[in-house]
Amino acid sequence: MSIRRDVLAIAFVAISALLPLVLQTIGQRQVYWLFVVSELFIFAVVAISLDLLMGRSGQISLGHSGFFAVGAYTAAILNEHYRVDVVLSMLAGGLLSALASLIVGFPATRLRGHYLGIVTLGYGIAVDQIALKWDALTGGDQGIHLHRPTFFGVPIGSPVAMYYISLAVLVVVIILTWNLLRTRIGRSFAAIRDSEVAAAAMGVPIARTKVLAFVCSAFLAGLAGALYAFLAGFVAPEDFGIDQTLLFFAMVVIGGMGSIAGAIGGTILVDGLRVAASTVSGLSLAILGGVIVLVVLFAPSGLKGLLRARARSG
Amino acid sequence: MIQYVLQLALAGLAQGSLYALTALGLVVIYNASTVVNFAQGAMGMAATYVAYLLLTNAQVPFPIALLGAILTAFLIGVVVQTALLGRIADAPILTQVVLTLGLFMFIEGILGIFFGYNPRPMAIPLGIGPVLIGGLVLRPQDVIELALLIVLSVGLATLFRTTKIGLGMRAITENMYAARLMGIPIGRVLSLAWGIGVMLGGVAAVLAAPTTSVTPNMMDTIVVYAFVAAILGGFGSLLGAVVGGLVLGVIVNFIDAFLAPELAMSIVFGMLLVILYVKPDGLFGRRTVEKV
Amino acid sequence: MLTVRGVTVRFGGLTAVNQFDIDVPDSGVFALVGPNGAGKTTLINALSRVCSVAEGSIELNGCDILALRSHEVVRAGIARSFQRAEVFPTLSVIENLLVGLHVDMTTGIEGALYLPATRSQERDAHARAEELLRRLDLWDDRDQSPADLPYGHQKLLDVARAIISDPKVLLLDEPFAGLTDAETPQLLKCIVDAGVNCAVLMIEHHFELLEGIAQRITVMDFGRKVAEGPPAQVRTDPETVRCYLGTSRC
Amino acid sequence: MLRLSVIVGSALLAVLTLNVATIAQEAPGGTVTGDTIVLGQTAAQSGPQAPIGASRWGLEAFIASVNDRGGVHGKKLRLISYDDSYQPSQTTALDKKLVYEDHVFAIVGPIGSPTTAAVYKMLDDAQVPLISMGSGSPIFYASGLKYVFPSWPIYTTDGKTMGAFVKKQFPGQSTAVIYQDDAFGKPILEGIQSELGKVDMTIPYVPSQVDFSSDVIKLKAAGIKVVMLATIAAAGAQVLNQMASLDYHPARILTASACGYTGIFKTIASLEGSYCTAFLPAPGSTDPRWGAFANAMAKYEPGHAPDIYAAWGWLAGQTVLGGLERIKGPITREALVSALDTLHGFDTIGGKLNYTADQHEGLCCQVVWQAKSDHWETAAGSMFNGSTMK
Repeated sequence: MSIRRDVLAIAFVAISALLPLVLQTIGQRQVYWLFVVSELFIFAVVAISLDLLMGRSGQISLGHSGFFAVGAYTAAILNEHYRVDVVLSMLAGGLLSALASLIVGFPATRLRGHYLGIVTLGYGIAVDQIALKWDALTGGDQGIHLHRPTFFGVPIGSPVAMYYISLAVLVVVIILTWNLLRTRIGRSFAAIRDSEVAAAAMGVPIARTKVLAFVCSAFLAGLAGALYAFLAGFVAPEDFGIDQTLLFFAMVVIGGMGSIAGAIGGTILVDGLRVAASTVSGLSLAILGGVIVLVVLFAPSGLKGLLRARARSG
Repeated sequence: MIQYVLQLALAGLAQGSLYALTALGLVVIYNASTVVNFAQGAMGMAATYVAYLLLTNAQVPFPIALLGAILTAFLIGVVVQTALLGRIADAPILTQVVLTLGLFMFIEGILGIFFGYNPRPMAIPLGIGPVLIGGLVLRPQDVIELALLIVLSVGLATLFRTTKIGLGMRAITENMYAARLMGIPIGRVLSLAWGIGVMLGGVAAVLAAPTTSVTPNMMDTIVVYAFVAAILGGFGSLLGAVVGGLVLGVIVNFIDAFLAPELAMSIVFGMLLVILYVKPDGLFGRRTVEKV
Repeated sequence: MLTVRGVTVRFGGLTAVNQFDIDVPDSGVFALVGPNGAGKTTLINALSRVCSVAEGSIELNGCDILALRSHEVVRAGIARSFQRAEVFPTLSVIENLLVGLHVDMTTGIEGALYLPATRSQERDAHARAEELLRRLDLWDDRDQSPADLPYGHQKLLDVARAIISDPKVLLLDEPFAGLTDAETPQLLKCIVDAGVNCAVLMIEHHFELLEGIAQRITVMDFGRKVAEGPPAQVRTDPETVRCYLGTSRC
Repeated sequence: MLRLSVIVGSALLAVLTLNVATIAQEAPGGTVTGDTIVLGQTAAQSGPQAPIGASRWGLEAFIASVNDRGGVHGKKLRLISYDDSYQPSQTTALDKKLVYEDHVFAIVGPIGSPTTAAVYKMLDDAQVPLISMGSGSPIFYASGLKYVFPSWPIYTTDGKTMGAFVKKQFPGQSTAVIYQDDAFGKPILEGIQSELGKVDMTIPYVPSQVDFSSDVIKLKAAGIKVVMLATIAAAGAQVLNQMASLDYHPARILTASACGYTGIFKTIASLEGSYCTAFLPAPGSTDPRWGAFANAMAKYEPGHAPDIYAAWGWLAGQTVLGGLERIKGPITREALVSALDTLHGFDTIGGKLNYTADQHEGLCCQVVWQAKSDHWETAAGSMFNGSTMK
């Protein structure tokens, strides 16, 4: 809407688009760094999906790793048995995840705050346990290896191709989410978050809108999960535990809820920190936890609030 | 068969008392500050390391080690409230919850760095072995767990009913603004609530240590069950948390024995989903009416 | 024509509205007055299906309102405002008004694609909202969060959000409470305008405000109707005087 | 918005075409040119699985001792070890870093079944040797994995050892298995069943289970006399402690992975008389192979206990050194793989390794230990060579 936002968006995309070239020029640095940044893009999609649910419709989810996992397993299983390509797998992953979200989405219409948080936490744990148990389909803890992904029949296994697909998916998701938020459904999400009574008085069906928010959010998270399966080339239950959910949660809150840019900023901060700390043997958990505490203490309304405060003072 | 079922139930009650104690702490904290403390298990675990060090290095008797852990846990609660959460009291509740998530990672990480992740043994030296009563094995630790649960929950109930500070705690739950006007020292009451809440988690962790051993992750599963117990009990009701914990302990044991131990947590959450669909405020919860 | 017959609302042992009858014609401004706790807001809540009704019937042009749920009432043509402004702080002022058009619009999640149909619908809705904002002198606030506005503007917005959907019946709960003297005339004019095409049923304490605009005033106390008639008549009604205008409380 | 989409689209398209020429990168570091051979490892140093990550210190000690003796082919060895917290996605990312950023020559002694499962195909495809992973999961022993060299006995062998021992020592007694319901526990259960024929009761669990009282009560109620535990260390300790507290004393046989840590005699007060399968010498034993390891640990890693987990790392070091020493000519990955393929009857701390170009088998043989006061002793007549027990 504003010029600043346009500039920010174009700068983000331009830098992202040029990154592979830069990495190529400074020496063969693509495989690892493109993997890490692709992963970040995919997590950003999850963060946006979680923000759609928490920041906009005001419903807590501590089970987003569960939605992510359903998408990832859908893609892996379709790829394993039917060699389905990336785009169809993502759609299938998103749809199945959306369908699965109804399990928690319906009770969610009757639950509030921490009740919902803990029920969704349980959902994430259950997806994990079932994936481990149902090994005929999921490979149990040995997971599923994906075959080289194809994009409408064209093989696209290279890190560069996966990187651009991840970037494209992120950009498309940003545009779709932004459109959704500035039209009728997006406004009704915010309305039920701000005041259920007033929203109902405006004709917004509370229960249906809450479920819809869950479904939309789960769709995006599932889509991200499916893409992640192709990126990592491997899907196993250990990757979808509580730790992962907490990271997603921290990304959204640290970024500042109710803002797409905030969700992306939070992802860059938290995931960047995770990547940086992952090579510091044994200290990563303490560093990550410590920084989250500090950020919350000094920027309680998130990065978004921090930037806004700076804009106001200067 | 009956004996078998009874034995399962008894062990379930003992384990359930750990869920109940942890849940009780969660509820006390929630009632005062409306924050769900995700670091509850980690804080209790940290206190358990104190008991462990006292027992193994200083070789003190168990009651003194337990007291050490209780004091540590209480202090952790007070410090976290005054030094951390108190500073962002105006931030949205979700932000405060994220702070406890960060603390959860931080505490586990720090203790992992200092003590490593090898399970450290901690037995409660009782000097008496299991007793056979009518074919049932009664373990002294079961008795202690249940006894401490009863003593602490009755003590808490008395505190809330009769003392001024306890009433203050209830008052700020009802209406923070009014409580301030009434001259209730909110900061002090909140600190006390956090102290007591974390202390209960600490007691649970010390009691869990003989079975789980002392590790930074010792409370991870127990705290998830404690969340379930608190929710079953209506998250807010002390009696609810106690009953929720005990019932859950028995249910989990029956699932382990008769259904599928490897899916226990999934089955528990499935049941929780059904229960909440029928009774959205838990078994003991009150529906709060929104005023227009 | 809104027809209310024998409506009774109970909260536990308390009867907030008791065997209440009222008819609201298709257009005009009608007022509900009465002391605090008389059951006025509860009646509005009953009409907008926020609270459940123990006995009685509510019909709008023969359509049974009691068969509807809270969010369906708007579609039937009943819109409302709130005593304490219930605005949506995370939406901008203009978006608040667009939520008021929720039932008039049809875009679903395909809004994410922003297809031409969505685009033209959004454009029309924005035009309607902008026109109303200009009329209420809220134009400068349009991109602000309502939380950042003075309370009077929030009240205006709350009322505007109910008006924008062109309801058949407009329920206003103390629309003037909290407004400054400068803000009052705009809203007054707006309500009178609305009263040309629809029925406005408003709760208001100030007789001076009502005398110019209200066709009829209904006085309520203890959940019952105490008096009813044109402003001049009600003003001199002994029951009204005793219960409401007089110095002593009933 | 349209404007933005157009810009974004064209930018993407432009750069995409620029990059289309980029072919899949070959893994760098395939030939050692400098004076250091860099090896990579992932091993959990945090989280519940961190105890087995102590493998790292055995590997570090081994490398330090090799370097003290002048290295191999005049080159020093260096280890880069990352903490993957036992999360496969972390292992994937960190192995990419090891291979493509740190340019390691080979991945040695990574810890864990699911973590290594995440990367073994990727490494095999990239032609980077993966040597002596801390896992006996059957997938790594499949033929056709040219670059994958497991050195542990396959988990089914572990189970067979238990089964054979029970058949010999406790014939005709009622038996039960508590097993972790995954790629670690299930092959062990299969091994037990293949030797024993029939098991009276099997109880699965997942690592998050904290209370095993119901399982123990169930075993006790059924009057089971021999309990085999295909569990990790924490679960094994809990089950044994529960048994003692419920006054239930069956014969107990743990799997190798559950009894490697130093503090086990304190953690499980009732350990006396329990058995444990093993493919390494008992800690503290007089076996000279153990002595060499323990001395190196004391010298180079004094802060870390010379336990079984550290010995896993030592085994990994011995395996990779065995390969490196046999390389003739330039030190390349292909040369290392060819050299490893010639390791027949190669002696390690855990016995003899046999690799051929067609089949990379791990160690063949196991024994059974028994807990005696504060240490393990090898039980008489428990040498198992994969098919018979002597």
